[in-house]
Order: sequence, then C-alpha cells, then structure tokens
Amino acid sequence: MSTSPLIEIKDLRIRFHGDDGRITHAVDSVDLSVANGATLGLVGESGCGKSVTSLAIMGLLPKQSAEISGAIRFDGLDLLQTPDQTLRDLRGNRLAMIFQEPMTSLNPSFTIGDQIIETILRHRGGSRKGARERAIELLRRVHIPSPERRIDEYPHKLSGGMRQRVMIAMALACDPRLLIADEPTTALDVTLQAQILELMRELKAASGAAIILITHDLGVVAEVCDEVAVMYAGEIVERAPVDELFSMPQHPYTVGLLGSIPRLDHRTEQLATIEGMVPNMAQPPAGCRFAARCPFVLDACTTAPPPLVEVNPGHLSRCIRAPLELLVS
Amino acid sequence: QTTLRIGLAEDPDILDPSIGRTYVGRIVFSAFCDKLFDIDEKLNIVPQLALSHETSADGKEMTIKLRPGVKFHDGEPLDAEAAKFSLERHMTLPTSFRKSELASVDHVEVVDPLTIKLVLKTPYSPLIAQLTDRSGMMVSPKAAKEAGDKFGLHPVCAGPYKFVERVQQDRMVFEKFADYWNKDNIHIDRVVFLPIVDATVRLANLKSGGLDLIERVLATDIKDVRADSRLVLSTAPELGYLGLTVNIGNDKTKGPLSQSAKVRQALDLSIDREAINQVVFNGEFTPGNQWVSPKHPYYQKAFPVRGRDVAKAKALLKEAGVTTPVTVDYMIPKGAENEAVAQVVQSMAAEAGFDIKIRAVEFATTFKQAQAGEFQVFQINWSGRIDPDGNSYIFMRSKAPQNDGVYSNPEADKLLEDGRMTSNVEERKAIYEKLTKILLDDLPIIYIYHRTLLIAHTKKLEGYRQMPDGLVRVVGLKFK
Amino acid sequence: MTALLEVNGLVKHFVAERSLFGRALAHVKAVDGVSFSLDAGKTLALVGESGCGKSTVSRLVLRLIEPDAGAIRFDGHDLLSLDADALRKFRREAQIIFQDPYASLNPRMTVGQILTEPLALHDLVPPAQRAERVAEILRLVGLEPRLARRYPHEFSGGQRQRIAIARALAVEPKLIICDEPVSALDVSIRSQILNLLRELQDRLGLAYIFVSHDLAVVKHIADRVAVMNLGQIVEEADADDLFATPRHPYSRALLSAIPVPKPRAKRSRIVLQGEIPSALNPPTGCRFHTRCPYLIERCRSEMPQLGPDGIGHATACHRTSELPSSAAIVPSDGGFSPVLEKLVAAFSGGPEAARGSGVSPLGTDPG
Amino acid sequence: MTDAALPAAPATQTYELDSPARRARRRLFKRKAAVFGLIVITAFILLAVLAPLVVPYDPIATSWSLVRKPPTAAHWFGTDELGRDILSRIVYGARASLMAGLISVAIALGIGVPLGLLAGYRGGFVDALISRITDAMLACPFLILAIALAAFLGPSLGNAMIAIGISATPIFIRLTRGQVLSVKAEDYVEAARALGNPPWRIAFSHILPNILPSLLVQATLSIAAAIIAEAALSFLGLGQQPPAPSWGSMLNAAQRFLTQAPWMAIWPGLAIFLVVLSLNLLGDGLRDALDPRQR
Amino acid sequence: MLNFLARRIAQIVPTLFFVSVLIFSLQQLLPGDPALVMAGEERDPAVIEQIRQQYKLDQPIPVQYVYWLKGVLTGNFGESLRNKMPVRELIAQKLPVTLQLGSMAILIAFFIGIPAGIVSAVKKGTAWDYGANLFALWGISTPNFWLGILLIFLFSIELGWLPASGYVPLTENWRASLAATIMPAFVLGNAISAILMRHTRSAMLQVLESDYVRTARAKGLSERSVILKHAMRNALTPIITLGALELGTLLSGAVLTEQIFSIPGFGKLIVDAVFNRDYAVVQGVVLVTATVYITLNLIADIAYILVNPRLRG
Ligand SMILES: Nc1ncnc2c1ncn2[C@@H]1O[C@H](COP(=O)(O)OP(=O)(O)OP(=O)(O)O)[C@@H](O)[C@H]1O
Ligand SMILES: Nc1ncnc2c1ncn2[C@@H]1O[C@H](COP(=O)(O)OP(=O)(O)OP(=O)(O)O)[C@@H](O)[C@H]1O
Ligand SMILES: [Mg+2]
Ligand SMILES: [Mg+2]
Ligand code: NI
Repeated sequence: MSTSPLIEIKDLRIRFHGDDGRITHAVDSVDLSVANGATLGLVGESGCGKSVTSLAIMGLLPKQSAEISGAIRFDGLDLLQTPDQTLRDLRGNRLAMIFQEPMTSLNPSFTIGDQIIETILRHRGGSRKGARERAIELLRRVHIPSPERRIDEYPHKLSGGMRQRVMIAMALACDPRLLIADEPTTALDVTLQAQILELMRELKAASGAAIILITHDLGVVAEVCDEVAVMYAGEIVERAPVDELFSMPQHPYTVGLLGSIPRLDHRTEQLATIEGMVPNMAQPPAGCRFAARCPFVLDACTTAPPPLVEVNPGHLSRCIRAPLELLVS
Repeated sequence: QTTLRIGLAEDPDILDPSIGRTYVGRIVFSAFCDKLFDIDEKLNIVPQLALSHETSADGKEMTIKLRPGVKFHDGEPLDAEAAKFSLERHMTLPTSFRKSELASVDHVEVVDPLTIKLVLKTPYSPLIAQLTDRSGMMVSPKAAKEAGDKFGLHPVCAGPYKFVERVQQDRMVFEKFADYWNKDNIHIDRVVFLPIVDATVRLANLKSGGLDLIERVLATDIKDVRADSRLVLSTAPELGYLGLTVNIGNDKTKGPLSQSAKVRQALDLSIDREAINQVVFNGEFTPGNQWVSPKHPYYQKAFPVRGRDVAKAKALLKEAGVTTPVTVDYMIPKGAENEAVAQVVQSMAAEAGFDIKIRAVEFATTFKQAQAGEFQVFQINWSGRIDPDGNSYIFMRSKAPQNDGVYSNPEADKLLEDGRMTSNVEERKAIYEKLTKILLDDLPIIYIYHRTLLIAHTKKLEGYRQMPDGLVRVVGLKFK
Repeated sequence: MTALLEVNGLVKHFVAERSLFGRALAHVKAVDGVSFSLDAGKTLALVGESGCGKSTVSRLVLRLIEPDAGAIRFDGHDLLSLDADALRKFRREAQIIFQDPYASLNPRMTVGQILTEPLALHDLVPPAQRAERVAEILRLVGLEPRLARRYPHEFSGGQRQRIAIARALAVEPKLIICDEPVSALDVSIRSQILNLLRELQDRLGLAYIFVSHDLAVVKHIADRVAVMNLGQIVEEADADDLFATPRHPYSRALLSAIPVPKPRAKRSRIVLQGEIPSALNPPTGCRFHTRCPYLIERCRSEMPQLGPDGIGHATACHRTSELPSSAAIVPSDGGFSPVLEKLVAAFSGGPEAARGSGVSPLGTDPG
Repeated sequence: MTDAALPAAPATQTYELDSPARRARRRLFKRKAAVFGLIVITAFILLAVLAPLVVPYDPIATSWSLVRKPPTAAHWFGTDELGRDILSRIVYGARASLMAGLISVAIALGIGVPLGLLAGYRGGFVDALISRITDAMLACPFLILAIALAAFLGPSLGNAMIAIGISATPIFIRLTRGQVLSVKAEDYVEAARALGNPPWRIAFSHILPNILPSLLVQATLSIAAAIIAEAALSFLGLGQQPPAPSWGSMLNAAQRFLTQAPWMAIWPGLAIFLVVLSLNLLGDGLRDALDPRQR
Repeated sequence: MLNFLARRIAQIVPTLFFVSVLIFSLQQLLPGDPALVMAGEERDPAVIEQIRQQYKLDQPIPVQYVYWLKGVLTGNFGESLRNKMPVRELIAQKLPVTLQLGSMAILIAFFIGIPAGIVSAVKKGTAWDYGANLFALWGISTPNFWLGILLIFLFSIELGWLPASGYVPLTENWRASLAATIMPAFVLGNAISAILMRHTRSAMLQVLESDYVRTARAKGLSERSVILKHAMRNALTPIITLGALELGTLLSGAVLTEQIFSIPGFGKLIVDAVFNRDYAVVQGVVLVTATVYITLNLIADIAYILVNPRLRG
C-alpha cells in the first residue's frame, strides 16, 4: 500500500453560492488519498460535506453554484482541470459511484437492463447483444436471482435491496478503478445492509478496485474499511487506519462519536453526547470548528485553525490537544 | 363562375317564409323567394309574381292575377292552386308568424288557373303591403307538404336563386335558378351570404375583397367607406324607428312618467335629437318624432321635429308637480349602439331634471320584461313595415300585442281602426294627421330617430339599388 | 401487578385494491394477530424490517386507527369500547412521538402554542399558569423556556425531537409510543435523545413502546423486545435474554447482522437469502419460511404459534428446540480500552471534567 | 439545566419574531419580479380607492365636441365614442376590475374551501359526491358556466362577480381537497389527534393554516383569471353596466372603432394586461416564498 | 390497473349525470322566455303559446328534464328552437371546425411551450430562461379577446395579410383554411403554450434534480442524452395529463375567440345559443363538450398509465 495512491485529493475547497448571495463553505482544505485496492471510510455528521466531496471527484457538482479549488489527482490526471468530455469518458468507466437512495437513483422509465446496457455501450461500445450478455453476467455477479428474466424489469418491480444490487452492477459495468459508495446501505434494513456489505466485500476482493465508502455508521466502517477519515464541518478532523481509530481516536469529535453509540456488550446508563450544534457553514468559526462543542477546548483552539498533524505514524488529527491519551493519564 | 358574397350582420333564423322572423332572414329570402308584389324606391307597390291586383269597392275582396310561366325551383308550376296553398300555409301553419299579418283574410278562392281571390273579413288596406313581404312569398306546395315545419332547412321557392346549402353561423349558398321567370336579368352564378357580427370585421372583409357587399355599415364608418375609392355606399331611409316606449298603463312600475303627459313631454323636450344623431351616428341618420320618417309619404308635415327646450321641459315638470330629479328606470337591450344612445339621452335628460337609470338587459330578456311591464321607459328599435299601419297599430291600439306600455285612448283606437279601412291615400293621411296630434300629446312612444340603411359594396358590383325595406335585391346585379 | 397495556390478537388489514363497487379485492395484512403486554414504567421494543407492521401496531394501540379484531386493555379498561368522550380522556394517558422530527411539528405554530394546546385541550392547567407550565416542560426536555416563542423551523432535528417529546409529556401520560424516535437523527444527537428518554422514564415512571430497527439502540433502552415479521410477533423476550440467546431464525439473522464499531469483530453472520415476501400476499405456513435457513416441510404449511417457555421468552418457530446454539451470533464489540473508556467518560463529563469553558451546551442558534 | 436566568444571546433576537409569515415576506421581498408586481397592484388599488381624487375628468361626463379624439395633452389617453376621458375611465374601471377579482375569488374561497375541507377530511360518500359535482363543473368550460350564470342572474357587475366566483369554485374545492389529503397524512396532524383534538379543531387549526399558503397562491392567480373573466363578460355585455366604466366594456365599445380610434382598445387592454401580469408575478413570487421545501 | 380503469370509467357516469343536471337546471333558470325570444319582433301570443306547447316549455322543469334525458339516451338531442335543425346535426357541423381550431392551437402550444420549457429549465438562470419566462407571463396575462382584437387590427386591417374572420373548411381550400384559422389558433395556443411552458419548466427542473439524472451523469452519458433521454421522458409524462386539462382552457378560450373571429364552431354556437335561449342547443353542446373533455381526460389518464411503467404493471 505504499505505492503511489490511485486518487489523491489535495487542499480541496468547495463553496456554494446561494441564490440569495449566501456562500456556504461546504468543504475546506480536504486532503485524502486512496491506494489501489484499498477501502477508505468517510464518516461524519449529516451536512459535513461527505457527499459534496464525492461529487467533486465525479465532477457532478452544479457548475453555476459550486466553486471548487485544489486538486483531485486520479491516476496522474487532475480531474478538476480535465475537460468535460474526458471526464465523461472516465465517469462510469474508471470512476463509478453508488448512491444512497436505491429507490430513486434508477430511472423509473427504463428497464434495469437498458440502464446497465447503456453504460456498457457508452464506454465499451460493441453490439447491443454483447452488452446485454454482459449485463446479465453483472446481475448474476451481484446475486440477482434469474438475471435473464430480471433484466427486462422496471425498477419499481424490485425491492430496495435488489435495486441497490442493480446500482452496484451498473457501477461495476466497466470494471472501475475507483468506486465511490455514498451511504449505500443507510436506506436499507439491517438484514439487507448485511447482504450488501457482504457483496461489497466480495467484489472488492475480486476486482481490486479502490473504494471510498461514505457513511455515518461507525459500525459499517469498522466492518469494511481499511482506513477511515472523519469529517466535521467540511474538514477532515482525523484520519487513521481502521484499527487505530477504533482503539485510540485522536480527535475529541471521534471520541464523542464512539461514546455516543450504544454498546452491545455492556450496558451504560448514560451515553456520551456531543452537545451543541454544527457551526453555521456560511460563517465558519475562526479557530477549530469543533471548539464550541468540545469539552477539551482551550483558548488557543478558538484563535487559529489547528493543522492536521500526524500523531502516530499514519494517524493524523486536527487537534492541538492530541495525543489525547495525555488528557486522562 | 361568378359569386356574389354578401356580409350579414347576424345569422338568420330558419329560412321558411312562414316561420322566419328576423330582419336578416328577409334579406336572404329576397335572393331565393319571390313575392306576389314588390316595392320601389318611392314605396310604390309593383308586381312581382303577380301581374296585377284589384280591390272590390267594399274593400272586402282582392283579386290577384298571377304571372304565367313561373316555376318553383323543383320544377312545379306556380299557379292559382299553388298561390292559394302558400297563402293558406302562412295562415294556418301552427307556428306561422304570418297569421296576424293575414288575419283579415277569411279565405282564398281560385278563380281561374292564374287568378286568385282573397276574401276578407273586414276591409284592410295594409294587406297589399303585407304581400310585398314574407306573407306574399310563394312556396312549392309539393316541397312544403313533404317537409312540414322543416321546410326551412331546405326551402323551395320561385326566386332567382335556389338553395344549395347552409352551415349555421357560417354561410348560406345559393345558385342561379335556370328556369327563373326573369332569368335574363340574372348575371351572377352564385350568391353566398356570410353572417359576420362584428361591423369592423365586416368592413375589413369588404375592403380586403373577402366580401362584395355588406349590410349595416356603422354610421361612424361611413367616412371610411366614402374615402375608399374601391367602395360604393348605397343608402336609403329606413322604414322603422328608434323610440322610447313609456310605461303608461302597466301597473307594475308606474312612475311620474305614467302619471302625466306633461312629464313625458318634458322628457321629450329635453332630448336634442340632432345631437344624438351627430354624436352617435355622425349625423347620418334622420331625427324624427313620428312613427314614419320625415321622408316618408305619410309623414305629417304639420308636426315637425321640435328642437330641444330645457327651460320648457323644466317648466312642464313643475307644472306636473313632480319632485325632481324624476327617477326613471330606462331599459335597453344590450348593444353598443343602444347603450351609446341611452347614455346621451341620460346626460341630456339630466339637465331637465331626470335621473335616468339605464338598465341594459340582454336581448333575450327584454321582450319578456317589456311584456310584463317591468320598465318605465323601454328604448327599442322597430325595423319598420311598408304600410304605416305596421308601425303604429300594434303598438298603440288598446290591448294590441306589442302595446307594452299599455297605452289606451279610445279616440286613438278609433283612428287606428279607420286607417285600416280605406286604401285612399289622402283619406288615410287625414286620419293619421288627427292621430298624430293625439299621440304627440300623449306620447306613449317618444320617437328619436330613423336609421339610414347603409349598404356598402365594391365598385365592381353594378346595378345595385337600395329600397327602403332594407332588402338586398340581386336581380339585375352584375360584376364589371 | 397488572399490566399497564395488554394487547390481544390485534388484527389490522388495509384495503389495497377495491373493485368497481368498492368491495375490497386485496388486503395488506399489516398486523395479523399481535399480542403483548407492557408493565408500567417499562420499555417494550418492537423490532423488525421495514413494513412489518411496527407503526401500525403503534397507531392501533393509541386507537388512531381502528383495529379489525383483537382487544386492547389499558390500565384495566377496554380501549376499543371507549366512546368519543372517553377516548378523549384516554388521550391524556398515552402519547406518541414520530420518526421524522421535521414532519411531526406543525410548522405554523410556535413551540409555545404547540405545548399549550394539550394543556388547553384537557384543561390541565388554568390559562394563567400555562406559560409557566410550558416553560417547565421545556426545561424538562432540556430546552430553554425562552425558545417557546420560536417556530419549529428554527430548530435542529434533535431539538425538534425534544419538542415532540415535550408535547407528549405535556399531558402527563403513562405511556409514550416512540415510533423510531432516533432513526432520522445523527449519532451524536441520537444519544442525547436516548439519554433524555431514559432520564424521563426514571423520573416520571413512563412506559415506552419503542419502535426501532436499530438493535443496538434497542438493547440499550428496552426491557423487553418483540421481534416482528410480516405483521406477526415471532419472538418476545427480555432484552438481555433475547440478545444473549435469540431463538427464532429471523431474530438470529437480525442480531447477527448488527454492524458493531469494532474492526474484525467476532461474529457468525447469517446472511438471509431470498426475497422478502410482501404483506399483500404473505406466504402460507410460517411467514418466514421463504428465507429461513432451517426450513423444514412443516414450515410451509403450518403456522407456528408464539409459545412461551415459562420464563417469559416466547418464540414462534416449529424448530425452536432443535436449532443450533445461538451463542456467537450476536457480535461482540469488546468495549473500549481502558484509556478510551476514561477519555469517553471525560468527554461526556462535560466541560468541567476536562477544563471549565463556559460554553453553553444547549440552545446554540442554528445557522 | 436550571438556567432560567441564562441571558439571551443577542444574536437570537432577530429570530424571535421569525414567524413563517414573516419569513415568507422576507423571501418575497427578495424577488424583484414579485416586488414589481406588488408595486403595480398596490398602485392600481390606490388609484381605484382614490379614483375621485386623482382622475382629471368625470368618467361618465360625455362631451359632444370631444368624440373619439386621439391622446392629447388634455386627455392623455384620448377620448371615447361619447367624448369621455379614457384615462379617467381606466382609473374608475380599475375599481370594477379589482373588485371583480377580489370579490369573486372571495366567493370561490368561501364556498370552495369549506367544501374541499369537508370532502378531504371526511372522505367516503361526501367526498365522492363533492368530487363528482366538482368534476362536472370542471367539465363545463369555465366561461360558458360564467356566461350562463351571468345571463341567469342578469347583467350587472355584482352578478358577474357571483357568476365568476361560482365558476371558479371547483378549482378551490379540488385544491383544498388535495391539500387536505396530503396534510392529513402528516405526522403533526396525527399527533394532534393523539392529543385529543376534536376533528373540527384539527381541520381548522392544524390543517387549514398549513394549506393556506397554497390557497393564497392559487387565490392570487385566480384573481388574475377572474379579472380577465370579468373583462370577458363585460366584453360580452354581461358585466359592468353603462355608463359606469369597466375595462372589458371599454374594450367592447372599442371594437367598433378599431380603425378610427385604436387607442380606445389599447389602454383598457394594457391595463388588464398590467394588472394580470403583476398578479401572476406576485403569485409566482408567493409560490416560491411559501415553498416549504426551501428553508 | 384494469380495475383502476374500470373505476375511472365508472366515475364518468355520475359526473356526466351532474353535468346534465347542472346545464339543464342552469339554463332553465335563465331568464327570458325562449318562445318570446324566438318570436323577436313578431310577438303573436297565439303562436308563442303554440311554440311553448310544441317544445314542452310549459311543462314543469323535472318533466322537461326527463323528456330531454330520454331523448339524449336514444341519441336524440332535440332540435334547435331557432332554426329547427336537429342539435345532433348542428353539432356534427360544428365539431370539425372547433376540432381543427383546437388541434392547431394545441399544436402551436406544444411546439412553442414544451421546447421553451425545456430550454428554460436546462439553461436555468440564463437569458434563455428569462426570455422564456417573459413569454410565458405575456401569454398568461394577455386576455384572449384583446390579443384577438389586436391581431385583427394589425394583420387584417392595417396590413391586410390575413382574413379578419370567417372559416373555410380544410377540404375546400387548405390554404384559405389555414389563413383563416391561423390567427385564432395562435390566440388560443398562445395562452396554453405559456401554461405548458411553465409546467414543463418546473417538471424538468424537478427531474433534473432527481437522483436518477445524477446517476445518468455518473455513468458518463453526454449531457444531450441525459436531458433528451433520461430527463425528458420523465418530465413529459405529467405533461400529458396537463395537456388534457388545458383542453378545458381551450374550450373556454374558444368561446370568445370564435366570437371575435366569427369562426362557426362550438364556442360561437354556444354563445349564440345562450343569448338566443336556444335551450336544446346549449344542452346538447355543453353535454358533448363535457363528454369530450371527460373522455380526453380519461384517454390522457390511460396514456399516462401506458407510458408510466410504475403504473402499467
Ligand atoms: N447544490 C448545493 N448547493 C448549495 N449547498 C449545498 C449543495 N449541496 C450541498 N450543499 C451544502 O453543503 C454541505 C455539505 O453537504 P453534503 O451533502 O456533502 O453533506 P453530507 O455529509 O453528505 O450529509 P448527509 O449525511 O446528510 O448526506 C451542506 O451544508 C449542504 O447544505
Ligand atoms: N394507511 C395504510 N393503507 C394501506 N396500507 C398501509 C397503510 N399503513 C400501512 N400500510 C401497509 O402496512 C404494512 C405495515 O406498515 P407499517 O407502517 O406498520 O410498517 P413499519 O413496520 O412501521 O415499517 P417502517 O419500518 O418502514 O416504518 C406496510 O406494508 C404498509 O405498506
Ligand atoms: Mg450525503
Ligand atoms: Mg414505521
Ligand atoms: Ni441547564
């Protein structure tokens, strides 16, 4: 995993210009990288900028309102500088994405077959018949029973889990190098979630694609990711290999997150809570964005934004009080 | 193939001379349904399908000689039997509106194949005039018997053109009848009537060549027509009038106007007829004060149109002892022209002390309200009849059907009856002079003006002559 | 002690399709013979997949919809025989809070109005003292009284959920039905609400019916758990018991699928195969048989009954006794390392624990 | 948590009065087009109310010497077929048009909303009956219905308003019913039921306020439509009675003088256009400002 | 779905019943005596009485209704009081005219409205968008009859390019026919195209924000195929229903437009009939209009189901 990363994001900043002139700082100086075959988990509260980051990679942010700066290097190519046409050739081909809502992400007016075949024809060309065969093959790979029959069905006939499989099949249609999954299981029941996660693990092993998995469920992250990046208010506050993060988080926010999850193994009377609210992204606070909610806050926290520093090898944290062990020892 | 396209101001009702009742309907009839008699510019009665007529000395029998060799459009001959049939149909068809016009006729006798005799119940001098209109129209007995009251959907007469088709509200098409008795004078192959309600649009169509002739040009458009070198304007004084029917005897809505003739005279005096003519009709119409226009042979020159006299009107109101302003419920049928006239009357009368409340009622409801007496003044147009009796009797005779104001004066009744008895023009004029005096005092109807028939056509059309009855006669017309 | 709520053989079928003349052609068997009981001050959790009838049971228990069959006894009274007046009185006793904090508050009423309404409806407090009472309730759910003048849209999801809870509390009920009260909330806020619910239960002696599909949450909050599948309860037991030894194959699958925040957690996951049958056309026999890994012939034809075992653990499965041990099914998250444990404690101990800062924890303004 | 004495943060002050209505107003005022519409309508309303004070001439005073004169310095908009000042008539006509718009929509709201509430809230047979009658009324062309009603009631401005109001009713029934059905399913209505609210209270204090925004938007657009309908009826002679002016009857009169006095047709048409346009702009603005999806 | 259709069709019966009651009672309430109106100037009491009897105008209203309904059920709509033509024939004569006018108007509306809506949604916030919106506002805010008058003034009176009025059947002379109907069709279509444009725009905007359009983009499809294939298909389905609903607007609009342009279609027929109190004609025409409207709506519903796979199954 020490080879040069497949995708490398440097100092990504995204601002939205609202109709009323308000500017939302959705993402601020985000650095990320994912190596070939690795799975990166991106976690954080609602609205912290996870989806926006992933859409930026795909080049799907609205052109009129989104202002993007920084660099997203994919396989040596800066996606932010790439002409639209080239980007379109990459999308669905070497870059693929799965969305959260399986119910609405498929076009209700076309059969699932049409929608998969379309992708194949777009990037691979060839005959429609060949594409259809490949589509059936893909559906089989994502464990859809009797794919020959199912391929001609419309999305509304399929259950949520099935549709999410179709979405995955579609994403895999051209053997992407990078797969971005934006909360692929949030809308699903636990049993279905287990099925989909199982499937993703299986496919990851088979295809060797890199995966960015966006979620707010730390349990899901623990199950499938190699590395985790925790986002808060548009920034990455902590980045670590998965084991490290769960055993010794180095950012108070992550500590709060972990503490607020009910545990199966022992019963706590009180869960940890993170009081207060996410800062207003139209006017982000000057210092640490978590300062207002942080029990470990110092005066220094509110004056200057803390940098993302390596606390342990491979473990970065944006907190001036890290390493946090020192706080309790 | 030449086609004459005529723009009408309305869509006619049914094309059956017995049932038809609209003014425009008569225009269409004249293209395909000849009558026993016709009129000329001077209102003289001239023969058409009849050759001559003769009234017995006691005035109770009228013998009519028919024109020989006349055929209906279906080839049936027009003989005495057919004429008898037609007249009897007018008199007996349940829904015939000609019944009252021919009410004086007791029965019709066939004298010989080309002569009929009308036997009357009482002498009735206006009868001959009635025969110049729909009552005198002859229909094919064969076709009429077959079609019953649907005859009008496919009429068969003895006129210059025969019926081809009709699309409601769109057009009526007629083509030259080859066996017409006067076919030498027919130069145009087809006649098409097109109802176009909007006068501006009608004129625009005439100008653009979409029509060859239009009726009822707006008085305000006359300047326009005269200025256009491609157009010709034909005019004639109309037989009818616009009058204000005053509710005199109908209890429902009696008011100061019904109490005293003085109040009516005051209203009359407050109106400047010439001004109305100028403002609303560019001075093209004829102000009037009697039921026939000043240009009519029966106009009583002894009683000319009086000028406006507000002071006298006020004095009369004072004399009558009414409190001013006198509020008047003034009903008019909807329509821009009616409303314009009413508004001018309103502002004029206001100066004399009348507070006129205009109530524009949809045409369909006016007659019902009129009959029920739900008005104090009813401003209404009468299209006019050839005989002066047609403009007076039914409106002013006690209990006459159209006497909406319920005017009743025994003296006037007597004179109205007398006028019907004699055909002698001088005698009748004398009778009507007495009648005029009474009515101008009583004022059951205040006459305002007489319209001028305004017909415009392209210069290409030759030989057009306008008669006072407003009909468009197609015989003799030709294109340059 | 008699149960606060006793539900017996509850049935609710929704008409899914009607014929020309309004005759029902097809039914969704949303709830099909559900029985359970709940003691005062306790929490019963209803878990199960989407569409299994959890919300329908909740609404039935409150008589927001009328059941087709069955009996509901609340505090010893037959709920279904109440007339309109009595029903209105009952409304004081039991309340509901919903999943979506954005949809459950009337956007045209201020928080004060929302909270005053129940007080006025049941004439609980004289008009003059209502404002004071509203302030009290707000404080109870951890909101500042001055917020009463605001409208719901000015609050975050968590705060809204607090207001919804406050509204439910206003009538001083004995039972609150929580229909997925935390599903729509972020983790950090979720824990606040869960803490609040527990605190209120302790303080006011409330009973909860807690609907959820998040099993970790259920474990945290529930005393008893009923697992539902396609309109029926397939297993009911004390929470600890169920999580220790789930019996029904469906419960096993559910519990085995819980993702836990521990990488490489020990577990023996049962991944269900086959499609979820529809409630419109439920399978014959055991409704779980189409997906059951332990299927035998009998399951196809005969519907198993919910059989109690004497120690309060009931299961509706023909093969309860024959199934393998369920020991390792529930994954173990192992807990925190001691250092992390302390750190978390320091975190939740509030500012004082680490270093006083004076930041007000609540009532920060939304963006 | 016993911090009743906690000082209110100053930043919150601006939010204290942020009711939904206030918020909508703020958003409305941000939209230029809507503000334009509002200004124009306000101007017309002012003109209508203050008509006697602002008009240069008596709108019904005829003048024989001034028949159909094109616009001049004395008569900015020219004169009509009876020599009346068109500007004055337009100003007075605004009264007729605005009244017609407001009153007929008030009638439609007054009948339509209760019926819609009833149909949507009660459901069942009542709903079916009301819905079918609504369908039947919608199936008859609006103008025909209005013409027939106006003819039945007799031509007058008041009757035209009633006719238009009744003809516009089914739209409000349908809208209200649909909105009620969707609001009825909201959790907060269910919560209100759970609190023991009687049905009428739910209908009037929970459902009605929440469907009001869409009714308001529809009302604005319906006022625009009603103004056109009134003009149409007056154009056909079934509205305002002479000599009182209304834009429709002015157009009707103008039709005869299209060639000689086109200004007679242009001003009333423009007035209708401007008012209707403004109402539509305002309606659009309101729709956006009241849209619950925008927070 | 068949069941849905059956129910949908079953709803038509009571609706039509109410339509018939509505128009019947409405026009029985109309003031003015049809017989008197028919007589016009020639008021002969005996004849008027005769007409009343012949057309059962002297019977109580419910009796008249039953007579009328009986007739309608056997396909006999009665005959025009004014010109004795069977109403059925009258309708047959007029229907093609209004159909031609209506379809031209709809064609104009669709050809202007839908592309304008799509362009303005796709180019939201640009000059295109503002232009299309301005057009829509103009279309909605211009009274039909005023536009008609202005067009006549401009194109017929001033420029003399087009006939000011009248109608020529397509079969007789298609050029003249088009020339005669283009102005009224434009007047009618103008308002509808504006409405369609607005609906298309908002439907399109909504669809463009949908998840599946994002999916389509994520697949690397060209913008063209995203819009023309994925977005349009879904945005235009509701337009079908809307188009059908707009037919109501069309029929209402036709009433005045036909009056102004003297087009002998349904609108003119009905207005004249109302003013002439020609009951049978009003009843017949409104009934047919309502039936046509209801049927078209039904067809639109069916079409909507057919193009919508979610409902089809
Ligand atoms: N098109 C847009 N225009 C303006 N603001 C936007 C847009 N898309 C996202 N944002 C804003 O950017 C911020 C980050 O949003 P994002 O969707 O990335 O959150 P997220 O982390 O994916 O949250 P969730 O867990 O709810 O999906 C939010 O404040 C959001 O309001
Ligand atoms: N009013 C209704 N009319 C018809 N069907 C209904 C109605 N309410 C619920 N259903 C159906 O009843 C079944 C059970 O629904 P319910 O809402 O109780 O499920 P749930 O367990 O709460 O699901 P979720 O976890 O998605 O909230 C579902 O199939 C649903 O479609
Ligand atoms: Mg997201
Ligand atoms: Mg639910
Ligand atoms: Ni406190």
